[in-house]
Amino acid sequence: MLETILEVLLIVTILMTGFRRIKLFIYAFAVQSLCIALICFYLAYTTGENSLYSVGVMTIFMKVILTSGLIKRVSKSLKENREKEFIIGGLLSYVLCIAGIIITYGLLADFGPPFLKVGVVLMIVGSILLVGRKEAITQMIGFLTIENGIVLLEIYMVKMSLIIEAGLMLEVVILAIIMGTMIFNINREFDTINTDTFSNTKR
Amino acid sequence: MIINMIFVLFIGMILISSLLKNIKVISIINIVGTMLIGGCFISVVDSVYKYEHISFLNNFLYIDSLNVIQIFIIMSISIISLLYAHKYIAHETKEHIITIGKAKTFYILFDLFVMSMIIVAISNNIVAMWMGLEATTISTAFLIGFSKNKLSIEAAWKYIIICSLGIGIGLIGIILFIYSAGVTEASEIANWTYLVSKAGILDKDIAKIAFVFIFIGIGTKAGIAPMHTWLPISHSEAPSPISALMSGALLNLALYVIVRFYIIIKLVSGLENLKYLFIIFGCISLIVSSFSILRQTNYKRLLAFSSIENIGIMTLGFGFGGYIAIFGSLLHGVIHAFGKALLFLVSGNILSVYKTKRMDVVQNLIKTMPINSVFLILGMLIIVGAPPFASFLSEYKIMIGGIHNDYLIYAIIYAVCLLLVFIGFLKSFIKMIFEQDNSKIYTKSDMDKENILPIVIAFVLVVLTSVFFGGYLTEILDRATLIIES
Amino acid sequence: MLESFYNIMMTDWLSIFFVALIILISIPICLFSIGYVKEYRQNYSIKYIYSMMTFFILSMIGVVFSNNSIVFMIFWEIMSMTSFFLVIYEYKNKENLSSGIMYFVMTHISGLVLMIMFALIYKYTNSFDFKEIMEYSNKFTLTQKTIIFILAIIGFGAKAGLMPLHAWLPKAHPSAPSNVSALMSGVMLKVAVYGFIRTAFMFLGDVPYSYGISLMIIGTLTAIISILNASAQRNMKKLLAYSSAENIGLIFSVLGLAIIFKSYGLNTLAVLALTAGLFHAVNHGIFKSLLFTAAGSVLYSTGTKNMNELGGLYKKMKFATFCAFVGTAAISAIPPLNGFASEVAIFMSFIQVAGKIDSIWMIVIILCGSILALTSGAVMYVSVKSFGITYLGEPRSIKAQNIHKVPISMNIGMGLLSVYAILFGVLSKFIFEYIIKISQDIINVGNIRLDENTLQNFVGFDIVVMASIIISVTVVFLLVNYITRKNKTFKVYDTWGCGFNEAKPYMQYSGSGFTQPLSKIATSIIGYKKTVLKEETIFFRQHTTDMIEKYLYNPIISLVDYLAIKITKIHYGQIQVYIAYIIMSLIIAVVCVVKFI
Amino acid sequence: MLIYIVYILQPLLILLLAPLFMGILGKVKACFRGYTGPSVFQVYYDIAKLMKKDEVISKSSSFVTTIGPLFTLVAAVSCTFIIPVFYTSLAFSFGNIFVIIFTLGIIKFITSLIGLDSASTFGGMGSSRELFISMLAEPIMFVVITFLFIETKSFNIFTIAYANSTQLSFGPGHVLAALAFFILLLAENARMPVDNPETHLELTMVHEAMILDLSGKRLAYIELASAIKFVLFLTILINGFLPYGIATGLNLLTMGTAIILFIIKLIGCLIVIAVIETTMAKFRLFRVPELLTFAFALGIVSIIINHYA
Repeated sequence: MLETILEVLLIVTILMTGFRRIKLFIYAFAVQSLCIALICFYLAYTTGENSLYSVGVMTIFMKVILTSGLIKRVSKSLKENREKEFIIGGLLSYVLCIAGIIITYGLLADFGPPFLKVGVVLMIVGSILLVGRKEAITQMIGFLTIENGIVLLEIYMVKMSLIIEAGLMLEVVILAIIMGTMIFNINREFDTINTDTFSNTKR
Repeated sequence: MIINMIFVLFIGMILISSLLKNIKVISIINIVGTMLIGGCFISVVDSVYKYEHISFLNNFLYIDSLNVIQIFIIMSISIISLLYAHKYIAHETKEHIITIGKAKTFYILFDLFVMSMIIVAISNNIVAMWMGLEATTISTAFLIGFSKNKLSIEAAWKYIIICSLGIGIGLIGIILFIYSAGVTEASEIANWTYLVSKAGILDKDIAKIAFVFIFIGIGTKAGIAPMHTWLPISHSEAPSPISALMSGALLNLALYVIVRFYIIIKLVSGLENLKYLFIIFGCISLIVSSFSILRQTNYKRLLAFSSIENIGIMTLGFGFGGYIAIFGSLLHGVIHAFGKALLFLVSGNILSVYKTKRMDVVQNLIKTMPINSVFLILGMLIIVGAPPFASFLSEYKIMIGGIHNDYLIYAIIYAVCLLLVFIGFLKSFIKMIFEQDNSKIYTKSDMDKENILPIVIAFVLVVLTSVFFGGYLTEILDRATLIIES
Repeated sequence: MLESFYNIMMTDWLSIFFVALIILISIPICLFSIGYVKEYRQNYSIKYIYSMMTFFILSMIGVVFSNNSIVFMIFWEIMSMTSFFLVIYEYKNKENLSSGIMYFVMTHISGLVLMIMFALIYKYTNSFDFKEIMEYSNKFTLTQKTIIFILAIIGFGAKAGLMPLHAWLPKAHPSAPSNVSALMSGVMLKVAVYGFIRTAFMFLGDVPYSYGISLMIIGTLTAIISILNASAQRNMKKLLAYSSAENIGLIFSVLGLAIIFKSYGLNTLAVLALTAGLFHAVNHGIFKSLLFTAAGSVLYSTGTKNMNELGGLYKKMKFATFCAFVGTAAISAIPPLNGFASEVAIFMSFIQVAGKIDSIWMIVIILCGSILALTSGAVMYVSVKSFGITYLGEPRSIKAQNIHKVPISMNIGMGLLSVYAILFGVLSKFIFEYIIKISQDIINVGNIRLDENTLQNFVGFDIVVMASIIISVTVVFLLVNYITRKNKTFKVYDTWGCGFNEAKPYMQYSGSGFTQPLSKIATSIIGYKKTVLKEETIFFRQHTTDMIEKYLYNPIISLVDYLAIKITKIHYGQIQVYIAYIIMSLIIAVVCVVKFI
Repeated sequence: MLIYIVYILQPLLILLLAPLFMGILGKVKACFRGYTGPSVFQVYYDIAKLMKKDEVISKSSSFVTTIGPLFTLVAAVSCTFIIPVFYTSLAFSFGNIFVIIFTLGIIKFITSLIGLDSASTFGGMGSSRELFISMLAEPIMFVVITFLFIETKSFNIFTIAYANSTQLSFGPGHVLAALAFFILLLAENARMPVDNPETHLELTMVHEAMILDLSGKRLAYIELASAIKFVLFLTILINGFLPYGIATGLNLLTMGTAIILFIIKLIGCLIVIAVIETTMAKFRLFRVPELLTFAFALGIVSIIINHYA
């Protein structure tokens, strides 16, 4: 059962590196968070760790519903609805993503459970999006993917009390809200969210 | 009991500044509130001075002489910034540059910012430290984008993306760190004191990688070299009180967090030459900032680069190790905080009179704003490390520490970079103050006496630090060095 | 309380000598500046210059008295900082600012190098206290001694104005007010000499002779190149600044000689060479500040420093001209005055080397001695030019004609200095014995019994005899003159121009024309360029550049600029590039840590 | 008691005979050139005439022209006191060679200032050239004194004369040093190859140009001072390098023979100078440095030969 969730998660993440339309990014992000929630439930069920149940519920509520809704509302007011040209071309980002996967599975082969490796892959894809795309909203989604990767990492490695888990989740959501409002400001000020218009501070 | 009082005061201030309408009243309440909090902390510091360290809320908060320095810096600079902000915000609202609502958000975010810094400073739980740092990023994001022009929005965006990415990497580091401490069931595994006592059993390889993640992650927040790129633009676009607070207190705080982890790592056997991480990154940030200072045309960006340079000096000091170098870098942290706050506030005054940040437009400052130009020169001397001030002593101690532990090449790079920064500062500030073209007539601006009180307080603090508060400061610095060094 | 004060201060002979020097020269200069500063009343603040001067003098005394390397460095930096604020005192013209900035940067370089040196000394001797370092002096290994010696030459040389690092001297002195430049060149350069003696002689103990030879060669090069540069200058204070660099070169070459003698074990000669050096330091302080104060009074009354616009100031400034005459005579080593006493002592200590050291280095030392003799000849050439062109002959421009009165305090200051010059010249025998005690203490030879003939060889006794002969012969001749003057009258008429009687003031020899033969010979050293312009009348321009600055400083500055441009490229505005930096540094750091640590 | 007579006699001898030797030099040159020329005592008559004449002082001259010439004569006369002419002994505690050379330097210093003082082009040109030449002459003086120091281990001219008088055979170094000092002598005293003392042709004269504006009593002082300086240089040459026959004991006979020998040697030198002055033409100003560097090279070679051979 866990393998199927991980396969869905991996497929969605790899697809994400190639997307252009922002709507697709939002759906992919929602599916990712859902899969993470399911992994939490599955782990809670198998290891009897009841704090993971609450983590799963929180991820669903905070990430899947709240954040995706927020990003959708922000993207509605934008003029462009898709990435026109990439800094790292579509083909190259796929190649990088594959290389990342190979390296993570090679290095961490005997280290931890499979979903740890998927978490690292999530982080790599997130950084590709962050570095390779021009639109501000895509950078935001790239950043949130990295946060999802960290959540996966954290589930395995750390037995923390509930408050800390809630705190981390809350931080990520607040960050998403702030980035949303900022994108809204950028759109109003520059009336485009393409970060090329930014680079006017050479010195 | 005192700690709850502090948090009650914080939350009270935030509520009041969100409810009331009149800006002047809000700022006075904020100033009084921060002073009260400062008062509470003084009593806390006394008890730390008496018996080594104290902890509250069943070991969730922990204060020893290392974070007493950070508290001292945070509280004094926030009071100074609030005093400056009182007239600054009143002036802005009067001329309708910003609405009342924005002024209120300014104060709310300011209090959030100070509160999160205090949380980072005194918390014992490393994840709580991380959350505090994250809270500082969140609260300052909008403060940087406060003056709604193209540049400040871009600065805010770059700030939020780069810093949250850095802090994300820091989080990975912290998670690896806890993982390397073994899967014991102890509930307070994430407490710093617990980790220090358990340093022996840390898994060496994972702890190594964890520390690198923490160093690079939180290093972005501290403005260490390759990760410093957000700092010049965000410090030059933020309003002056905020950039004073950030540059003085926040960068210091991030470095303090790194040093907290470094103390644990030092106890793990076999990881001694992790200090090269500090030295190499310190040298990179010295080189990058000193060469960029030479080519700056905007004086606030120049101050931002000099903050990077001073952080580089401190990292180098911690890297060199040894009692003298660490004492020097801690002292340098304190003196740089006040000096940089003083310079940012003076540049705020200059900005409000000349309305431009370009250095070649600002001329003959000695004639138009004599009081500010005197403080500008004094600030320059403090930051550049001229003798009557303690920054000369701290830089000299770091140099001695470096050469004493056989890092001759790094010491030479350090000396060259100090020289380049000195040239950069001298060329730009002396030109700004004394240069004049005889065609224009320069009148003494009446705005000059405006907003001088906080600058005077900052300078008094610098002088007191140079006199070591009559030996009181040496005692605290001494104990802090022993914590790091032993 | 005094006891605690006692161990803070460094009370050995060397410090006392230099403090005496500082106080001796500062008093007349302060007297002079009371009058001189009145000129700045309308556009600069007087309180500023007085407070800065007092800080300046106090910091110099602090440097000489400090016995702990941190306290030494603190006073050293305060000294350069206060002198910087004095150099940029007249900030109205831009040229002062840029030369002030260059000055502060060069002194900061010297400060940093000294910081490294003292840190190294702390590393070897594990103590900051000078007394302990002195006891430790013979336990340094050879490599440690070489490093410390090289750093000492660079550090103190940059402050004193030794050759490659002298570029600030001809820039800082003309832009500073004259009383400040008198103070700086008369006293501040000697503090750098004090620092060097303290490290090279007392910290390092006995040092191989190759150090002495390198120091002597640097000193001689400084002397010859700066005096050649001095000869081509039009600006009076620039000329004096270069001649200060020349005298500093002289002092350092004699110190080098003392090191050579010490390394060969000839302690008496080392003591005498060091005495010559110290005595010349005092004398240079006196006559150089006398000349600077004279230049200041000229600047005060005429408003210009350019010699070619001056001339004939004798008519309205009789007292200043007389003091300047004494100063010029002193600097060009005219017997009864102090310049002669120390210059001859230096030449004698150079010649003493003949026969005592039989390696090839003897010829090198004698060559250096003859080059220094050449420089002393050139000093006479240059100082006669600076005195003759400004004070004698006809005024060459309107500025030199209507000059306003010089206040009394300026004359008192100059008068006091010229009295010093005469006294130190005539009584040089007694001052010699006093300084010999000091240099014995420096070379810590204990009070060896100076064998009579080396001491006798020194010129002490002769000057006293010579002075008495000169005085008695003048008295005789004045009497003869007085008796035989009854029936003779003398008429005042135009100068005899071999029949040509419309001699105009501009037809006199100009300053640059006077030393044109010398600059023609030394074209390659001082970058001498002649241009002839044909506008409505034919103009002749000549221009010299400081070659060291052109071929050493400018390349370094352009390299730093090039690097700065390259490095600021890092802040290429794009946010994606910034994030790439972070991720790259993360990966590299992790890889390095895993591999190396 | 006799010693005090010698103290007085030696300077008196030079003071009185200096104009005579100049006259003899003029006479010798005249007979080389084939005309009888003025009498040997002509210089005495000139000085006496000048002392009696009225004076004209230029209106732009300062105290340097009024007091200066007197000081030059004082310097020259006081130099004669500390130079051995016919008697020397080791008892003389004064007489350092540097003091002599630098006191003679006063004459050069003051005459060049007088040149500048009269605000005329020729004065400036003369003093500029004079100082230029004497600057280049300084190293030769340094090297010659070093040579003498190597030979006699002392700076005192009396001990040098005493040591050299006892020595009979002189090495090649000694001859070279003497030749170097001779060239130095020609340069310092403005003799022919460097500067023509008789001419008043504006562009060639160096020494004469400086004192062009003087007249009457002051001109006499300067003339007398330069004559004494010239003879002093010659005495240093003679007593420093070939003091054969100089009296070392105090009895009258040896002193008498020493005086006669001194005069003979001096006249010999004058003849050599006269030969040079009549045969050679005046060098161009920028060929003089070559001559002086040649003399400097001679000095250096003499030291090397003497020391290392």
